Amino acid sequence: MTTDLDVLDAPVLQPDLLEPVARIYGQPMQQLPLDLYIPPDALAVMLDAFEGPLDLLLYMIRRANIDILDIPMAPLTRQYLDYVEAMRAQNLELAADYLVMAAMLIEIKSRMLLPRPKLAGDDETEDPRAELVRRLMEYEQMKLAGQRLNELPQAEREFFWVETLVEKSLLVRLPEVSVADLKEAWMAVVRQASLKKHHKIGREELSVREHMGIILRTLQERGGFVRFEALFDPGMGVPGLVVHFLAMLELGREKMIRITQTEPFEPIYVNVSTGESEPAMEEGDGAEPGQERA
Amino acid sequence: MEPSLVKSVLEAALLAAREPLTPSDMKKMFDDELSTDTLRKLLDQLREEWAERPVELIQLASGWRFRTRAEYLPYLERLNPERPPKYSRAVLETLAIIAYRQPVTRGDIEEIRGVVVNSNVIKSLEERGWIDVVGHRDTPGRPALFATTKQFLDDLGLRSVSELPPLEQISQTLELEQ
Amino acid sequence: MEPSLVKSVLEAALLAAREPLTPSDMKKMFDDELSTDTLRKLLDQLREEWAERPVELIQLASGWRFRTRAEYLPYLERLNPERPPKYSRAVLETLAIIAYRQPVTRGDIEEIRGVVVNSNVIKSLEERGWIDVVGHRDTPGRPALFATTKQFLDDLGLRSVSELPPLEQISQTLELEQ
Repeated sequence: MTTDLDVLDAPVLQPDLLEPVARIYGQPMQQLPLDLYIPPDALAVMLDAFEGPLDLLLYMIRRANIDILDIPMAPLTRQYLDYVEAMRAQNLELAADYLVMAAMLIEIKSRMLLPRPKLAGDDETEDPRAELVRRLMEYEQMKLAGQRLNELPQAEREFFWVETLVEKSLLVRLPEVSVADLKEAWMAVVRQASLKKHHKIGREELSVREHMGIILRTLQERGGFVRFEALFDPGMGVPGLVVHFLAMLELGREKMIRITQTEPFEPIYVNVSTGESEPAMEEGDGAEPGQERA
Repeated sequence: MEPSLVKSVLEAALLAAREPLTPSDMKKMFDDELSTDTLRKLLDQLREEWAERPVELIQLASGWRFRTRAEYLPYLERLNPERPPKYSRAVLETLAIIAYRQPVTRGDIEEIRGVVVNSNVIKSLEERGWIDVVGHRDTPGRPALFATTKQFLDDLGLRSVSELPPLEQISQTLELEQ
Repeated sequence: MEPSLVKSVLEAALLAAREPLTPSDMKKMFDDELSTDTLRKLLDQLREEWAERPVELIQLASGWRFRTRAEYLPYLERLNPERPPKYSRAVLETLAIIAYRQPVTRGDIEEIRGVVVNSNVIKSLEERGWIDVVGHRDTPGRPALFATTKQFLDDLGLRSVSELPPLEQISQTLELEQ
């Protein structure tokens, strides 16, 4: 009879079980025993190595190099029952699945002894082993597929995702303002101010105000005195020129620019107010630009 | 916008992404003014440009992402002592059945494996985000149907289930003397 | 070990790192067979090589890491947009007054709003490039005159100030409300 040590030493090629199949007395058991016969001592640890009765059967079949399509049911069943009996004798907690399989094997074996009924309209008879073979083959396929899946490179195991630092604080996020926001803000301003004054501001005045800015910007860019005509761009069209002219008058009235002419028919010059003492062209009435008293 | 700038933006986004970027994510960065064709062309160019570098741009089930090349694992693994769990055979077989036969019920899995499936096996795969319940079979008890997720494919660097390793032909007898 | 391979390993590790890598982390990958000097030299080379790319290698207090350059953040932001910050009421009202009543002095704004205008309000609008000083009113103190800029119009999608909602409409609305 083989001893445990013999079991450990048995040089068996087991390509689809790469990891220790079991540990016996703390020693890894790298290979399964050569013999179809498994000593009862090894049985307990071997039970853990199998994923169930299909796995055990498959091992027995593959181990003995049996043609899976022509399984000799009698020896296989006997062997399997021997294992089950040995496990029971050792009071091992035997999963019900093993007993179900035992019953299935016995049933197949006995049906093999009976004459097989002909299938309707077919010369073939159904092999009682067909279902078992189908299950064994499907299980083996999935068992191998599980191993292949495990061999695929896996994130954080064989490779790592690239993830550079994003420092959101580096992003200057400017508040957004919509035309509607502005309108609403303006309405709030007017609502407050209307408690004191009545505002009457027209659309045209807004254009005048825009042109006031344009004139001031032009004067600033060019610096010093600019000829009156030079501030007009004929491309503005007649309405544009009129608005531009009104803007210039308004700027003069509001003391933002100075318009000078040394003598009649001499060129008219415009410059930004310098703040030096000068005769006021028109006395302001103190009203805010664009505002008129009600 | 200059194609070279578009490419740099794509590169920056893909290098920084916490998860794979879909084409529609990427288009969003350009206010959807990037055609699918141009995007595809630029991604191919990027992949090409990175071909000789230690990280590679790959297309996954849920989009595009950069990952380190396999040959750097021996060095990089010294930095990451924490690794994903090593799965038992029970888990791997269950995963294979779900991956190759999806959608399947727990009963289907038990039928194929010939043993009762431990709840922890299913749970560990669910917690990893690799499988989830995609429906219920209309049989008594209305058992849950499990399928693999995009995350499963992403984690294995695959674009679709069809890229899984093909199932092996089962030989009638095992060739021991190979 | 070839310096170029060491550099590639460093590059892969730094690109994949979730946390800054310290010199001792990096040495660990090479079984501590890398001198501090060599490491430093290789990191400087890497930084140099990435100078023109959309991510940069930076040294932080806790180590080295690749970081997305700031100029690409506006694009990345579109992937996970956060709500933009809001201007305070004071800023919006000041901006509205300047837009509708330009050119105006600070005194004008204060008179209309009935409160003192904080310098920061004006400054933030100037820094944004939305208002600027177009002149000075010829009154004591020569106060600056503010007007809106072309940039303001561009940012709000307007061609001219006259495209702002007309004020008659506003006063009518107000009258209806009252």
